[in-house]
Amino acid sequence: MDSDELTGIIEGILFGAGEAIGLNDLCRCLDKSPLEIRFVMEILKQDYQDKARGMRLVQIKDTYQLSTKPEHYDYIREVLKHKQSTGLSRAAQETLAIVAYRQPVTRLVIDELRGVSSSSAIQRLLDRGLISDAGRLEAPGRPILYKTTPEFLRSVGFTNLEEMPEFEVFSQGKQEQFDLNGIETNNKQE
Amino acid sequence: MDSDELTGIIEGILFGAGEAIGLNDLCRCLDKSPLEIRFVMEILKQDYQDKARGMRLVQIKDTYQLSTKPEHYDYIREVLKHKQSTGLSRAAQETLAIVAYRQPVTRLVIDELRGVSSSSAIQRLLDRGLISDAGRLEAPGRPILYKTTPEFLRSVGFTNLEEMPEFEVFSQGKQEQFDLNGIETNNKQE
Amino acid sequence: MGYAVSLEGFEGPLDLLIHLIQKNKIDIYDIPISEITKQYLSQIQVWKKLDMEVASEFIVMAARLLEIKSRMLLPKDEVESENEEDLQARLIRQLVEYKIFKEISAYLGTREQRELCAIYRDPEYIPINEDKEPLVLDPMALMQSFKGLLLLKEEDREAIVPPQKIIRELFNVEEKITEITAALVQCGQAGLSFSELLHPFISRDEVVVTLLALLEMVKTSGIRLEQNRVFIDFQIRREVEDLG
Repeated sequence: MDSDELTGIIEGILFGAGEAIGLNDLCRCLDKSPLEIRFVMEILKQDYQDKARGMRLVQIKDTYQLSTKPEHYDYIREVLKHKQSTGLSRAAQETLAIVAYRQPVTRLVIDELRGVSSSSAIQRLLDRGLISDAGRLEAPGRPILYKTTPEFLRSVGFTNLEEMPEFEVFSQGKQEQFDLNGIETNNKQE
Repeated sequence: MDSDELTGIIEGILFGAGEAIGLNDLCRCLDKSPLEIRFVMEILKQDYQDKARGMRLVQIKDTYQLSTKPEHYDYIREVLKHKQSTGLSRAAQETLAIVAYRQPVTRLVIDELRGVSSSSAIQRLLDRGLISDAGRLEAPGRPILYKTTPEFLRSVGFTNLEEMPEFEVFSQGKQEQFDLNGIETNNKQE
Repeated sequence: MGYAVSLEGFEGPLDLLIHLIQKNKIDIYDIPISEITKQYLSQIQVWKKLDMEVASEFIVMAARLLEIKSRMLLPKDEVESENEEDLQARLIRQLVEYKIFKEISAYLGTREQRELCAIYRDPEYIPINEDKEPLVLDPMALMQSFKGLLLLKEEDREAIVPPQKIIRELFNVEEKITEITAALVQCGQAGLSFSELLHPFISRDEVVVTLLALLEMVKTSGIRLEQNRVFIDFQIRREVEDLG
């Protein structure tokens, strides 16, 4: 893996993470020294200064995160606002669906089911009053539990959660038991 | 705003939005013509081909979205502890292939082509959002017709349906080779 | 109630036929009906012997094959002759078409695997305080979202299938050996009979594993099996006692 490739991989990791990633994690997973990783971070920082780039690298202590550039804020807000006025984003809808069916639920469970960090979707749903804190899970780190709110019930037009549609799960093709005697007889007749 | 600046802003919008953004939305919010936006998209596509970049531009019909590069997945999974999805079962895959090439198509046609009942496979594909209803066939019973969705295009990495290989590529002349006369001849030779 | 369809990975009767055609290196347009029918039926018998449920479609195909075969035996100039060509031609057309779609689905599957390796991200959180109009949400759409997410993950695919449909007990030989050793220690010199190792609700799999464990123990950990005549129960004893 050359330096360019490493830069690409790290950009990909930061893009997919959606949150801050520690220098240690990068060193361990990529089998590189802190020096090598820091060098790549400098390259990325430089690259992002180009006005043809839309991201910037935010470093807090030894963690790194990608975010949009403040000078583009108005444009991004305009596009997102328009998207959100038409209802929930896909991210928010998926997150809300998980909370509705699995509540009370931690962010970790949501992240695992969705396969991406869901912190911004959770924040958005909290803002809209569709979900709220439901205490903390008695587990290491005591993570916050989320549940749906009365506002959620209002928005789906239900009086209680039991009205949530249940879903039937199809097994992979239901079959009937068959008797082969008929065929065996046929065979012998020939 | 020069071309470089526009490129930066669009990259920022795509990064910030995460989800697919329509060409129309970009034109409206940035006050640019479709031609100008498309030009920038080509520049971005080129940029992302550089191996020092970690993203790629995914285009589905007239929407644009950023994602990580599949070839970096092993590293990304390691850092993000991402659990990979398994993909479709063979039954669902066969059903999807038929819908893709025969759409709009009824369940009966799918069942006949596969030689088994496809109702549970169809349900799974509907649940995954890979196919959707396309109205009803004007025939006795008015059976539901199915078609593929933009999500299908994303799941197999096509910009639009026209990009799929022609059916004939797979049949490799088998279709022409097949006619009833040929079979009758074969039969008589026995 | 039946479940998990694919018998040894065959999606259906057409899939099984294609497999037989390929295995026998037969030209799909020139199928020796009689031989293929024989092999097809014997495969179904194998499944039946293994106590596997055979889907109705496999049986219907068996009937079709037998019908084509029996009509072939009739003299060609019979009135039915045209009908026979139709039956066989229809089957071949089905097989050819199915094979094409199998190829397409393999192709799409490869592309899908690659796309599963692309990660998308959520919208960045930007507080937008305006237009707090009450949302109207569709509960069915939420359900659909949830179901779709569950289906994406294999482990959850199992979690949402009612458990009685996926029961498959797993036994392994090592664990069984530990279990049997413990039982033998408890019984001391008297030893155990094979039947005493089998509990009333034992499954066929567990019986097989128990037997494999015993054979392994004969080789490695010094036990002796004694049987006075065939088809009756046998005694299991530890050889170690003799040494002591």
